[in-house]
Amino acid sequence: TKKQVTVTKIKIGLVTDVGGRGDRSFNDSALRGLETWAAKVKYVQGGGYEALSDSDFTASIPDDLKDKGIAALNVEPVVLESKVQEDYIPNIQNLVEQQKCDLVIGVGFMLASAIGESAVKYPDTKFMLIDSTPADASGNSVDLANVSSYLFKENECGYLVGAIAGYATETNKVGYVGGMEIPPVLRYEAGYKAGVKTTNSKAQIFGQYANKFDDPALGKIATDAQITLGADVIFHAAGATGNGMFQAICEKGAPYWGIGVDVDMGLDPKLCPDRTVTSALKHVDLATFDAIKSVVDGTFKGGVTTLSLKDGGVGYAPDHVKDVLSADQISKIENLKKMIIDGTITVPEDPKAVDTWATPTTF
Amino acid sequence: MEALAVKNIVKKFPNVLANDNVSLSIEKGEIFAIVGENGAGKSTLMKIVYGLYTPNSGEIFVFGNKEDIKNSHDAIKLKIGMVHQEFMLIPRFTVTENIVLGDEPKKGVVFDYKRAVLEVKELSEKFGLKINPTEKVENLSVGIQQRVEILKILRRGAEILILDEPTAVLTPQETEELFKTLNALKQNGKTIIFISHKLGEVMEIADRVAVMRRGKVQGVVNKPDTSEKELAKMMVGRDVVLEVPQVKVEKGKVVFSVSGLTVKNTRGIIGLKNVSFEVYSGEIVGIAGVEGNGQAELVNAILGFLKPINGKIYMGMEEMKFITPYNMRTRGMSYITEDRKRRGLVLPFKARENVIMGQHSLYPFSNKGILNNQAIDEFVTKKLEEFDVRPPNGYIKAESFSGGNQQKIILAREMSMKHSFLLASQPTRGLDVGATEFVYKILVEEKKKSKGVLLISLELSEIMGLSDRILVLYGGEIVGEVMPSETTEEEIGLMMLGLKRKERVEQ
Amino acid sequence: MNILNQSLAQMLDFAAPILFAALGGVITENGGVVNIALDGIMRFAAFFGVWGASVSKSPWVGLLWGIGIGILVGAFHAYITVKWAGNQIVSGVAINVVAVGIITYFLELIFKTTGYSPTVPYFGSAVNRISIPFISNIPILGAFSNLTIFVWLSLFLVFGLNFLLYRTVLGLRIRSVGENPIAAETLGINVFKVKWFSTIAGAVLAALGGMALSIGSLSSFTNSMPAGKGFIALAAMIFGRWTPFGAMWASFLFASAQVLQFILQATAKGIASKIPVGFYLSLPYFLTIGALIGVVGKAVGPAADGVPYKKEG
Amino acid sequence: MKELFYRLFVERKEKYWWMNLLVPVTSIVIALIVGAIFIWSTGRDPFLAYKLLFNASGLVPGPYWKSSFTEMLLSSSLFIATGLAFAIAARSGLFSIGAEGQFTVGAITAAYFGYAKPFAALPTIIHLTIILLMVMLAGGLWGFVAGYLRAKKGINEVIVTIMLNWIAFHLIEGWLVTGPMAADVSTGVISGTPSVSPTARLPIILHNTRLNIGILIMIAVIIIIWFLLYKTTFGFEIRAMGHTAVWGMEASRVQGININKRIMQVMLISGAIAALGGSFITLGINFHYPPVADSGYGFDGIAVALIGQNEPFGILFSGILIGALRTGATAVQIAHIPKTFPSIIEGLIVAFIALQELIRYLLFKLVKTKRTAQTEGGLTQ
Ligand SMILES: Nc1ncnc2c1ncn2[C@@H]1O[C@H](COP(=O)(O)OP(=O)(O)OP(=O)(O)O)[C@@H](O)[C@H]1O
Ligand SMILES: Nc1ncnc2c1ncn2[C@@H]1O[C@H](COP(=O)(O)OP(=O)(O)OP(=O)(O)O)[C@@H](O)[C@H]1O
Ligand SMILES: [Mg+2]
Ligand SMILES: [Mg+2]
Repeated sequence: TKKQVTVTKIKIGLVTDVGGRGDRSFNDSALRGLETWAAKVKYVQGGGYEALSDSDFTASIPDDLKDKGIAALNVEPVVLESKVQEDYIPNIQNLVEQQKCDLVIGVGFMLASAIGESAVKYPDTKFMLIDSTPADASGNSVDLANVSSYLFKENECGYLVGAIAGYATETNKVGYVGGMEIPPVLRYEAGYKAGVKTTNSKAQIFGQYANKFDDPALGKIATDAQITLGADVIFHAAGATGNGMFQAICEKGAPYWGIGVDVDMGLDPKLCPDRTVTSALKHVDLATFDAIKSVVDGTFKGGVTTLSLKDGGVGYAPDHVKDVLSADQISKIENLKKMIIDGTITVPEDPKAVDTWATPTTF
Repeated sequence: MEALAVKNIVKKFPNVLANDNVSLSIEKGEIFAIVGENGAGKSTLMKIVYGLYTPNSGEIFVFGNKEDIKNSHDAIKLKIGMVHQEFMLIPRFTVTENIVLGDEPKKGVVFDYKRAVLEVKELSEKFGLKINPTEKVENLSVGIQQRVEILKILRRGAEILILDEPTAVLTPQETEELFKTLNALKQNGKTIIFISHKLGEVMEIADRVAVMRRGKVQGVVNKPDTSEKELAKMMVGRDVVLEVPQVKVEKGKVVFSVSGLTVKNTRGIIGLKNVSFEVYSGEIVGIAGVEGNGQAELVNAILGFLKPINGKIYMGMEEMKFITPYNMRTRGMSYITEDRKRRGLVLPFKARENVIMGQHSLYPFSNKGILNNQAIDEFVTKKLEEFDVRPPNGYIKAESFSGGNQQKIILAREMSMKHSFLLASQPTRGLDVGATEFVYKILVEEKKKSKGVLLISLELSEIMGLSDRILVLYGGEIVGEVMPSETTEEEIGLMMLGLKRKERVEQ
Repeated sequence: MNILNQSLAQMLDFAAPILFAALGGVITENGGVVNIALDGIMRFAAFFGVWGASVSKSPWVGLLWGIGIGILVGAFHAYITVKWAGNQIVSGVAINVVAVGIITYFLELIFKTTGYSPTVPYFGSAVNRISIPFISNIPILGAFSNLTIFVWLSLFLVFGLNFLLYRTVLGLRIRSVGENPIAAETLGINVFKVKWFSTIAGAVLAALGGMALSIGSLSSFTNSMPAGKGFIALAAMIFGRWTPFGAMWASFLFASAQVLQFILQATAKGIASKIPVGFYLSLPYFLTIGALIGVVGKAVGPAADGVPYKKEG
Repeated sequence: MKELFYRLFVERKEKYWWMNLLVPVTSIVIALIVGAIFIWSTGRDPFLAYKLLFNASGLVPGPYWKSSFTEMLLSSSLFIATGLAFAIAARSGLFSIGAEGQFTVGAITAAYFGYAKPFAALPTIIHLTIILLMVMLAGGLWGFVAGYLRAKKGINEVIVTIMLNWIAFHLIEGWLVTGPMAADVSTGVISGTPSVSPTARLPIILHNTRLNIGILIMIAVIIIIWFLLYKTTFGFEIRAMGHTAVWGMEASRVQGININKRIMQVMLISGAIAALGGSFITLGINFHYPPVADSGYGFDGIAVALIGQNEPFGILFSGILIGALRTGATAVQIAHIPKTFPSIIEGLIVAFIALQELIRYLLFKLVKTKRTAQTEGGLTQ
């Protein structure tokens, strides 16, 4: 009977971007959506999967997603990591032709063209693309019936953590460490700066790019440099380079605070939970799960889904906010959140636009 | 008593049988010479005794005991010392460091340099070999380097001293000094094995002489029972005449000249001071001098490796502004180098490639930058035969030829290049009598063809025999200009040591 | 603590991995064996250090594991290049390439990820730091008031290695082998033994460099480690003319440029803030080339560096 | 062809010519065996791993052979480019680690001339020709800087090429790609530079695959380099320089070779070839320069060159071998083996190439008695 079960299982393929498994950021987040939630399995030593216990399953769902109906879907995951850009297309090809997957997920905007091209080549396969819409040969966005794209409003969650940082800083100096100047990271930066400006107009913002997503040593000296210059709250959107930020914060301890990105880094004991004031959340896991669910339910539709504060697709983590901000300040943050949801505030997407952006005065 | 004996030593290299059943016996307290052509197997035999090579078969006895010498460490323990044909020195180390290396005075793990310097000082006084213990070896002349080599083995208390061509780079005076030392060592009961191509020296210093040829011992003779001529014949298998027939050629126009040349060497010291001379077509100008008195600076300035701080160099009448070997050669210079392995040849290249190097971009060897192999092969075959290179196979790598044949490849190349001026820097260094004879013949040929030759040599007899005019270098200056017919070796010797000056002779 | 002291301390922290590896290069290459495997060795040790620390919960055990793998990889390099007189560059490239593959494999095998290891106890935590509070406010000296033992070790090793190379018998022999192995051999020195030693010792130093990253300054291994720092170290070694102090100054130059770059980037105002980050980030590399052109010029290594030593016949 | 045959079989006949082929082959076989033992010792199935690897590598025919074979050639052409770039410098006695930077410079140049307006309207042949020329010029200049500093200032090319790699990386990804050359996100969705125009794409040579003329161009380059090395005076001179590099190329200089000029020329050629490879990735695979392109082809090129013994045709084979390993790499993940496993094999092959004295010795031991093996095959210690 066991064999029969595997045969009837829907196969879900996933291609990571070059960051790969274990990036503690959106690749991992997408994998949680697929492996932990949809398939309810755990990746184990020696490769392969073993079943996940119910308690682990429940524990894996963050508080703000408890009401999103996450439950196991009886699917079989096939994950291919990419070592370089050039692997994307062969990986997708492998998943479609050899593994015969029903849905192929491309994690990251870097797969935009690869998914775009493959979706045309394999019209009978369904695709999901995270962080971007599919692109045609000349890089323009195309609408394909078999591709479902998920975008996130990083500027909105960036804005809220920026607002928190504006309150949290005692030196009136805050920092920001970016990986590379690419759209999602720039959206974070724009939101963050706008947020800081809103709650603390006097605050000086130090911004730095390491030009690498994978060198924590650089993240560490970048952070150290900002601390040296007086910053006491620092946000990163730099992948593993940002791990170096938490390292630096942890070594210095109080009064310095770090702000995590993409996932709730305040829950990650391997980083610096004690000094993580909040995290800008981007629920790639939820998007992945939803897409898989639509395939399982037969409701899959092509098109673009933009996840924002409104639908809980982005947000900020409570972590230590209560310990740092006053109740009044917290309610102001919540107010700002509401104002974004109801459209009173439009957060800029481009860091260059922040200088001329009119900060809300009443909230 | 027998100090050293080798019995039935066989040593094969991939291409040659270097030692073919060699047996020799050397008495304690004698100076035993080994002579033989280049590649006869002398060095190989000595390296076997010193543990650097492992023989394919054969036995070694030291002071009567059969010994298994696996490495130099074993040899040193058996009180065997060796001065190698190619100096085994570390140029960047000081004299002291070179001498004590491997047996250093120490305090714990720390190298006790002060004591080492003292020890070396004592040692040099004891054996009368003057050196400055704290000088870097790269700053020493070859003669002094030789002393360092000898002190090295004396310090280890060697009883059997092997000297492989120790005089190849020495001046007559230095050679005399060395011989005094060797005789003194002999009086002290040390055994000395002496290898040389200079049969005169062998006849002067040795008690017995072994002649090797093609890996075999041709015979061992007592000095009183033999002569230079006979030794040469045993070695080469025919009579050798080293005397150069004096040919007189009409002097033509100036083919090469330098004026007021002043050159700093790589150490930043002025090595050549205000030197001026001309070379006319049809003459050989000899430069005599003790090594380290400006020869290297002169050669390197002519090649453009050292930029003169003053003075001019002319090819013919043309002043050379940008001096590079390429520019000099295109204006008609050929060059025989003293260092064939490092300068003269591209060792991993085949003989054919070495022969055409420098002309490789000329017709017929290449056409619009593309090599013409057929033309090259035809030319090379002809040249290898003409210059008697053995084996006359252009497809063998240069590194696989013996020293003498390597030199012939260089000659074949340099002579076949279109040139009016030949710069010959120690062209017979390390060559056996046969090869030396050949080089002399070529130089005289050059003169007959109305080329101008600048011959730099440390070998006074060579300079005296070949030159039409002799310039003596001392301390970077030309301290004398003489005609060989109007001078003596003694006179030149005095000038070489800076004890006498002689004005330029006006023609 | 003032900005200068903090920046200096950061500079020392950032320089340490490079300095260790450069010192490793110095000793290996003084023994006549070219070591372009520094990057690979750092990667091996960075991982094994973390693994050891993770298994034992002690950074000290991690240190031992890292040194252990350094010895093994060094022995591998020596086996190829010394025992079999193999091409040293080829061997070094082999180690670098294997390191990329095998460490990712291990990462997946042991920590079930291909990105980052879990965090482990490390030498940067307060208990493992050497704190000298009373100097903390003195300019420059204050930079030394709260460094990790790795940083101190890297500084001590500069002196130590200098002593070893230029004051001890072993050092004399190492250098002699790098300059002219045949001469050393004729003096009864066991060239092979010396080369084995210097190659392995160099690998151990490079291993310390790898660990200075993973358990010295950070507390985990990431798959991209050491992100090219081994090659920077190689450059620092050449820049420093194959001497311990030279390597130190070169590493410091590079690390200072890196710290300066971040400070400039963070504080850029007006026109300067319009300068693209790429220019700031490439500053250290431009400075290095500039220094080579301006001050240092031609560097000459040990005479027999890279020449395989075979005992013939 | 006659010449190739001659080089392989006649000229190399130094007693045991077959050794020159047998040694690399044995290295590969031993590396595969050691790799298998390694996989097995970590509790995975080596047979499955190799089955997946080779099926996906394009080296052995199988169900999806057409696509894997063409993918393999596609990636091989990149490795051949960086391998050749290293090799030609190595043959002239230069140790260039700069292919990595030159490769990215080529990729970004191709992107620029691929999308920039005045060019994008040209017909394919003209457009591509212009792009490739500009690519080689840019990469050549990148290499030339190292050559210039070495020739004129005597500065070690190893340091300079390492530094230039980083400078290329930071200037491209920290400035060009995110600044003046960044794609307009409001009209398109790709990040990095805009896509190149269709006229800038390398023509496909096999329908329904990605295989383009890149591999043909690379084979042509191999032939050109071989010709250059062995048939021209230029090649003659740079080989002489390579052989005399340990002594500061003294013999070459004395024989009248203008080594400074040659060093600059060689570095220029080396950079141009590496850049050509970089352009293939833009013009034939990604069609734009992505925001993150930490590819590593330059460093792998060193391994490719070394496996190919720095011989142009050797690099053809080693490039295909490494290309195949890479193409098969992602497939091994199906057997839950990390995608970098093939790098282990690659490294082991290089290691055994370095150990060729040992392999020669062992091979001789197989066919001969021990004594001759020692004197003829290897060395004794
Ligand atoms: N390491 C080696 N490998 C291969 N062949 C060698 C090696 N050393 C010497 N030979 C060969 O052995 C033969 C003997 O060389 P050896 O150096 O002993 O001659 P030699 O008598 O010392 O000559 P010379 O007078 O020029 O010093 C030569 O033919 C030489 O080519
Ligand atoms: N590893 C080797 N393989 C092949 N031939 C070699 C090797 N080592 C040395 N030879 C050759 O052996 C010969 C003898 O070596 P050696 O160094 O004694 O030169 P030589 O013939 O004595 O010349 P010279 O007069 O310059 O000393 C040379 O032709 C040299 O090139
Ligand atoms: Mg000899
Ligand atoms: Mg000899």
